[in-house]
Amino acid sequence: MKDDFPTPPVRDELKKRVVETPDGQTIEIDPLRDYYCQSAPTVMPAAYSKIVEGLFNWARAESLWILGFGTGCGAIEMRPLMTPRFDAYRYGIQWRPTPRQSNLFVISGYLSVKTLKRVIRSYEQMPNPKYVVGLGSCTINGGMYFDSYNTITRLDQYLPVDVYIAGCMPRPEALLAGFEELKRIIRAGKAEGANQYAEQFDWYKANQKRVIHDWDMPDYNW
Amino acid sequence: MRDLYDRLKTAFPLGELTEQRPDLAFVTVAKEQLRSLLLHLRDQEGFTHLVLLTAVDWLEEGNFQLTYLMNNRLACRDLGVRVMLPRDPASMDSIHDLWPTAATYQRELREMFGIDFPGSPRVDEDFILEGWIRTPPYRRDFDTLKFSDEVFAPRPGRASSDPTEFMKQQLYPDKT
Amino acid sequence: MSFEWIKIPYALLTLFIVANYGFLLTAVMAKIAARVGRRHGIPVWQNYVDLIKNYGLRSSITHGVMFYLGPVFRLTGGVGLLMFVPTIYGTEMFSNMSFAGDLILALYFVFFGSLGMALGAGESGHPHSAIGVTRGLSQVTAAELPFALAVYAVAVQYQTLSVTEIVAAQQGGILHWTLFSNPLAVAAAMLSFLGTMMRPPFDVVLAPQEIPIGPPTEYHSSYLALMQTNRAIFPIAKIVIYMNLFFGGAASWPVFFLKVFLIYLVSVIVGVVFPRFRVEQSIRWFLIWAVPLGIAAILMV
Amino acid sequence: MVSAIYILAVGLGAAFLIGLLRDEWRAGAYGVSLAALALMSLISAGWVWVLATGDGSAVDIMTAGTLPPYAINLRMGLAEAVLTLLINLTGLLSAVYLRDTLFKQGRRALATLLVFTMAACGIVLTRDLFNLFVFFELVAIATGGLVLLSRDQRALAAGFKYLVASQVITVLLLVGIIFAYHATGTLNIDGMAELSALVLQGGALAFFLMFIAIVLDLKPFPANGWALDIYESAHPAFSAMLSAASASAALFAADKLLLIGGSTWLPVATGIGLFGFVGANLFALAQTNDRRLLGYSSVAQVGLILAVLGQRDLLGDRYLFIAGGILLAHALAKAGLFWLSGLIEGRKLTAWSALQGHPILIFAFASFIALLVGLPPFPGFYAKWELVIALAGQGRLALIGLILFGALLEAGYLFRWFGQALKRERSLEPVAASSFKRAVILSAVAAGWGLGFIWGALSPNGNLLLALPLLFALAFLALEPLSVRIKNSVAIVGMVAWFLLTLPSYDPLQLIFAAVMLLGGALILLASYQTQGQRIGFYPSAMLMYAGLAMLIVAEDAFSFFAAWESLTIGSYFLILRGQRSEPHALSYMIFSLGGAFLILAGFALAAGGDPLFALAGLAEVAAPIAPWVFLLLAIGFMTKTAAVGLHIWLPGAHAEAETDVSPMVSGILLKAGLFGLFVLLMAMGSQQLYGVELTHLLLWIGALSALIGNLMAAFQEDAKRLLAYSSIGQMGYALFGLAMMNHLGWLMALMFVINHFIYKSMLFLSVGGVAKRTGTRDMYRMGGLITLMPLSFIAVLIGIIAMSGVPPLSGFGGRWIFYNAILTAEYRLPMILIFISGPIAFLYLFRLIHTIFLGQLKDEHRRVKEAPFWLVLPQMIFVAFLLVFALVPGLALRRVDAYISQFHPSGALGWEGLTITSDFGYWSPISIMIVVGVIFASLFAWLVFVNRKAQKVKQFNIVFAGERPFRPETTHFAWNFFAPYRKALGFMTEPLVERFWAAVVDLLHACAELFRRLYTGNGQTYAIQLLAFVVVVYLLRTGL
Repeated sequence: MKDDFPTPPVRDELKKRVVETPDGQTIEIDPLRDYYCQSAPTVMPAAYSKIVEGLFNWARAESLWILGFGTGCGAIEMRPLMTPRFDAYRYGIQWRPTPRQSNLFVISGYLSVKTLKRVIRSYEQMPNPKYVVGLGSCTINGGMYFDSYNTITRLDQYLPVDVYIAGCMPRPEALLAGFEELKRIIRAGKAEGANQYAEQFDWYKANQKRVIHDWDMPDYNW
Repeated sequence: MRDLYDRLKTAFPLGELTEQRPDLAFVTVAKEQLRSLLLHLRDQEGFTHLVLLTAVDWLEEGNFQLTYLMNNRLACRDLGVRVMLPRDPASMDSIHDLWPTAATYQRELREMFGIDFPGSPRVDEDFILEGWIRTPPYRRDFDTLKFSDEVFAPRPGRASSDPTEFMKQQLYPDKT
Repeated sequence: MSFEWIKIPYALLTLFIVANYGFLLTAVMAKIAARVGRRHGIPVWQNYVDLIKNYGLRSSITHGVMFYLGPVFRLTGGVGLLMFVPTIYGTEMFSNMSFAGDLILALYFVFFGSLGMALGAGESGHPHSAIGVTRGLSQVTAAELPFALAVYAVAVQYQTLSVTEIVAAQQGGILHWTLFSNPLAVAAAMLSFLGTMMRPPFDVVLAPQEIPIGPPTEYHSSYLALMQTNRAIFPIAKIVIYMNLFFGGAASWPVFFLKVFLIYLVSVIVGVVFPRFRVEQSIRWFLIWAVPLGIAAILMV
Repeated sequence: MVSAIYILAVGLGAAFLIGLLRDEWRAGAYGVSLAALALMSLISAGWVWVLATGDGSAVDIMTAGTLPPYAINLRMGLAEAVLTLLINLTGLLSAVYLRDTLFKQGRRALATLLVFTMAACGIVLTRDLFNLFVFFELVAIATGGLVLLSRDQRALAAGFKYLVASQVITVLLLVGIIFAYHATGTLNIDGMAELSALVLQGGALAFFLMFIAIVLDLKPFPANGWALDIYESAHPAFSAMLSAASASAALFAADKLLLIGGSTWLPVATGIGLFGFVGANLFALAQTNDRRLLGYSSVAQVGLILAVLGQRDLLGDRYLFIAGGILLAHALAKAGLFWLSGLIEGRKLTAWSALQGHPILIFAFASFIALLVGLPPFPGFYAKWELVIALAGQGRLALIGLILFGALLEAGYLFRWFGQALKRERSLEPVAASSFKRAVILSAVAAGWGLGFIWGALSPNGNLLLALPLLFALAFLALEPLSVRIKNSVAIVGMVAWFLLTLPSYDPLQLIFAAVMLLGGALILLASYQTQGQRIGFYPSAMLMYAGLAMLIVAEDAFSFFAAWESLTIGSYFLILRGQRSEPHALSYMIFSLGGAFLILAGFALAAGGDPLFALAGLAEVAAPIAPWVFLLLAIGFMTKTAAVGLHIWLPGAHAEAETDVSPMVSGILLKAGLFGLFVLLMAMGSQQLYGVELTHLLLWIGALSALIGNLMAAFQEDAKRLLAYSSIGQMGYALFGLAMMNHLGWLMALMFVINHFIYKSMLFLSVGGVAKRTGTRDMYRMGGLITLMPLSFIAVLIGIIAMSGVPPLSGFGGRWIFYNAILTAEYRLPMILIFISGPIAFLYLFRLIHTIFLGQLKDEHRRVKEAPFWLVLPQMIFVAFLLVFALVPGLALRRVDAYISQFHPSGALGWEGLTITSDFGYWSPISIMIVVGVIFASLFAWLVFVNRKAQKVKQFNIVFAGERPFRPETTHFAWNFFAPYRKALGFMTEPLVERFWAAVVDLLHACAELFRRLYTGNGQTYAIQLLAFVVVVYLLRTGL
């Protein structure tokens, strides 16, 4: 694509502005700098002791807290998991309403560019270690939206994905199987997506910014 | 419908009437006559409700077709008023003062088709897309597949099939 | 003043027993609630797993000093409450630090954790935290009233504010319990109990669907672990007060486990049956149904 | 001694001499007049000196050398001497004041002035009826002439109306004199009195005619429209003379006539007087013209004095002291105010805002108002005290009620006027710069203070102007030119020194109050170091308040208690008035406080049974059936200061609008004066029943209701200082509740609240004031996130709210613990429900206070806000330290008080063994609590720091926002209408019913004034008819009686 398109204007609320303080000085506010933490993510080492890390990995695997964020149509397939028929709580899986307390992000189905921005924010706000499950074909290769102007085709370009669950849509049983697979990976200590994200932060950011043109947030949302 | 068309015809230079259903018909009107026709329909003929305002890209003719779909609640009738615009530059008078809801449709058309409605409230702001900087995506000269391939990094190895052929092959492999 | 240092390990033992019982109990209660919905529910050890997981999270953020201290306040409130009330009647071993104050201390110390937590949540700057706090505070003004009246009635009835003496007065048979000697006060207090257990119909404070999830919205990892620990300890500490005041206390650990379980069960049973009240609805509910009972209680003793 | 007749001779002679001078010799004529007036004054002054020092006795002057009734005789006694001095001095000063006008008008005006003064003196001196008539005629004619001195066009009409009215009066008087002469055969007043003229044939009618004529000359309400027109339109200097000199003379004439009338006519005088006093004051409420207002006020004051004349039978030898006190105070104040009005261009009351920037004139204004209202240390105060005591002693309670009600109305419009003058936008018209005029005014001020001293010296209750604290406060008037730092240091040193000086004499209760008020006051004054410049007016007011408080604590008799109460009220009024938008709030504070003070006065008077030296301890001996009424009056009086619900509406505005360092003074300290009063009351009187209602139960309900409403209202405030103010109402409700429980622990709890509330409320007001100063707003929702920028203020607020909410381990818990122990022995349980619910409501507003200011989102314009000034933070930190210490060892303060209370409530004392405090029901060990909580907290904190050592510090917008990001801090900070659901549930309880009630009362008064004011049509004939109607009505009422 040609790069000579104009970049969209900065949002009003993020523009630098001058305000008058109560004692009469004028000061400049740079919202991005003043309101947001600017630090980049770092690679978080595992616990010093292997045994402790093993315990932690077991606990992480047995306590998957899913962020309650249905990004696309696949979210409808997650609801049955809470019902008596599937009862995912048996497996230590539960839903949390805030990314701060979640460690699993299920990208449920197609992901539009606009939603991607919110997904990135939410993902970055989750504490390390965190896991991403791509649900449905759309997250794998775009699925039926392969030629859409606003739906991404490969989730792993933007976020580190631990498990893909194929299907359009995958059934709840498939989801459960996927979560069991994720648990296996976590227990094996191989689910280091968050650290991978921090390591290849620039690559991920470049990919994200390539599709999200009005980048109206700090580079990393703490 | 026909009697309505006849009545209108006396006052406005209208194109042909296309009757799709007994209670749904379309007429074409010149860009300049649109406003007075809508006003007449709203105030005299009881078409008080603007159901939608949408556009069709007639790329080959170099036109946009705007469709103003009006509804007469009492008579349970819909009438679509069509206006043809040149694609370049695409600009149309705003009718947000007749129906405030029209402003929202016009923002959408501005964003998706690049049709300008000078004076319509917030018409230049982002509507659905955030920071879209390329050709308006609903214009038919915008190639979404090409765009998708270039921007979204398609997964290598993905293949597309024609559903009919593919399913035939899957279900009755012996017949092909 | 001579302090018996042995009290400290004894108190830690109480704490250990109660914390573990609390973890298991809340899980069992979750299972019971799940069974009502015909689910199996979480494993009974799930709370331990979650706790370890939360300590195992590697990154965390802080919004400032009060944010950092919020969970500390919270857990101090829970542990302190437990410490200020004798757990097992008649044993020096499990009377904890109750020499520091009587029933009134316990009643007011209940607020210590909430206040600190509210401040911590406030510093996060999240509007939902503040909204949750306003809901909680609003609700507690009405919910605490019947309990305060009941406590007053009980204190007048036994002419003492010492928890130990109140329990002592209830010994000698089930009919000596306040439950039977002053049923109005107990009824008022138990309605109040429903309001303070953060379960439906009085859980609008957390209301995950509208204000995810109220005060703890920004809390995570080890902060959340502290708060989870408090969630295991604090209800039990509170139930211990109820048990001592109204249900004859407990002279041994098995009786303790049983009574705490049953009292806890009351709020769970109500919770799974009723939908959620809005704040002003619950305030009216307490004022209309629970407060008159409390007033009757203080007028009759 | 020079004979008194020379007063008349000099006046008359000079008037004639001026008549002979040529028109051009104005200076000469003026000089002669001044000299004559000075000489007249000198003669009077000489007599005053001789008679007052006791070197001489009253002298009768036989003009024709023979005894009456064959010749006219004059008398010069002490009263006459003082009055002639007053008249002559008024004349002299007015002449000085009128210099320019008199120069312009020439010798005729001068002569008229002299004749006026001379004739007024004549009225005072003469003992002959016909002579009296002549002098009255002279005064009337001279008045008519002098009215025309004014530049006002309306003066001509007014003068004419005056002549019409005075003709009616003269005719009545003359006819009366003829009848009286016919009946008695003498014209001598004393002669008639001896003959008991009333019993003679026609004597009664004759006396009535004479008496009513004199009364009419006093411009009685409501037959006085003509006089008001004069006051409004005449030259102010002349109005001064009319109000001060001529009214005094006429009053004295009425006094003389009453000698003839004897005791049967006294009630008539009282009735007319009181009707006038209340009525004129009511009408004055609706006035907007300053001089007309002063006119009404004159009418009212004259009415009051007439009423006092009517009570001479029971005042005995204090009669002159009382009537004279009121009369002189009135004359001085009124003359002074009229003179002051001459300096001001506009005639609207608000035009007096031109005085801003002239501190000396404002001081004069304030002095005059205090003189008029009868505030200490002016003569009216002593006079009113003895009057009310004497009236109560004889059971004339309705009179007390009317007098105090009228006085309250008067105070209302005067202080409203004062507030407008000080706080309205400054009028651009300049204040006349004439130094003569100012000198005249200042001499009146000086005379006022001088009279205050004399009356103090004459009073059996002791001279307030010799009280050390009050003198100390007044000394700050002289220190005004110095800078704040010096004055502040002097003030602090003075207060601490006074505390140390009086320390040995305090009992434990007094000690606590003294420590809070004096040491606490000194501590708060530290905050005043942060102001710059001279801060004119602050120190005299503040010190006056502290002086009042200091005197209140040690007061042993009712008079000094009341005087102290009034002083602290005035001082605090001036303090509150200093706030930026505090005009209406200061006014309502003053009216409620004075109303309360008057109730206290009435209560004391009722209890005293006629003894002006009544000791506070005597309250204990008051018996039924008055005892409950005394109790009620005093309790309501004290509750105006504690702002109990119903009497609370002044508080929020007054505390919120006050300056940063004033708010803690008026909240943390001033409110305690009411509690102290209640303590004194309850200690002396115990509980009382009225119609079977236990009054302390009533107090319990009021206390509980105050606690509830105060807390609830606080939760719904957006303004931080208003929030704190409402919370004070709630806290005082708790204290009142504790007191009213009438048991040992209840009182102890009240004392605990005295200390605690002082500490945390002062601290909170200071820190909130500091924040408001830095952020430029008091609206909490405009603040937010200040914790990192103002950490010390945050700590102060944090400690303050933990203490206030009663959460262990801080000291508020002690109060709650004592409270619970106290209610266990209470006999009456229902009000506790309200207390129980108001406890948790406190959390609502406390959390709101700390959250919306310090937590949440920082606003753009506050990003560079600095910590509050050092001098504001320093006292806060000292308070924090106090709170912690008091939390650990409450016994320091409470132990001795606990023992002291045992005198009154022997059962229920606390045990203080070791570290544990025990009651009959429970136990509490503050240090153990602190240690247990501290250890748990520290270990958990250490654990968290260990596991969470790598936490990333983030900024204000790094919050989860449902995948979005916050827009602006303003829209992210949840602060406005913080408790919306609560308002939905319980908002109906915050309807401003009380405010509406008082507004309705005020509206009703104003509507009455407005309606009846129309009597005064401005038409001379109407006025004449009113005069006659008045005469007829009085006659009918009199004969009907």
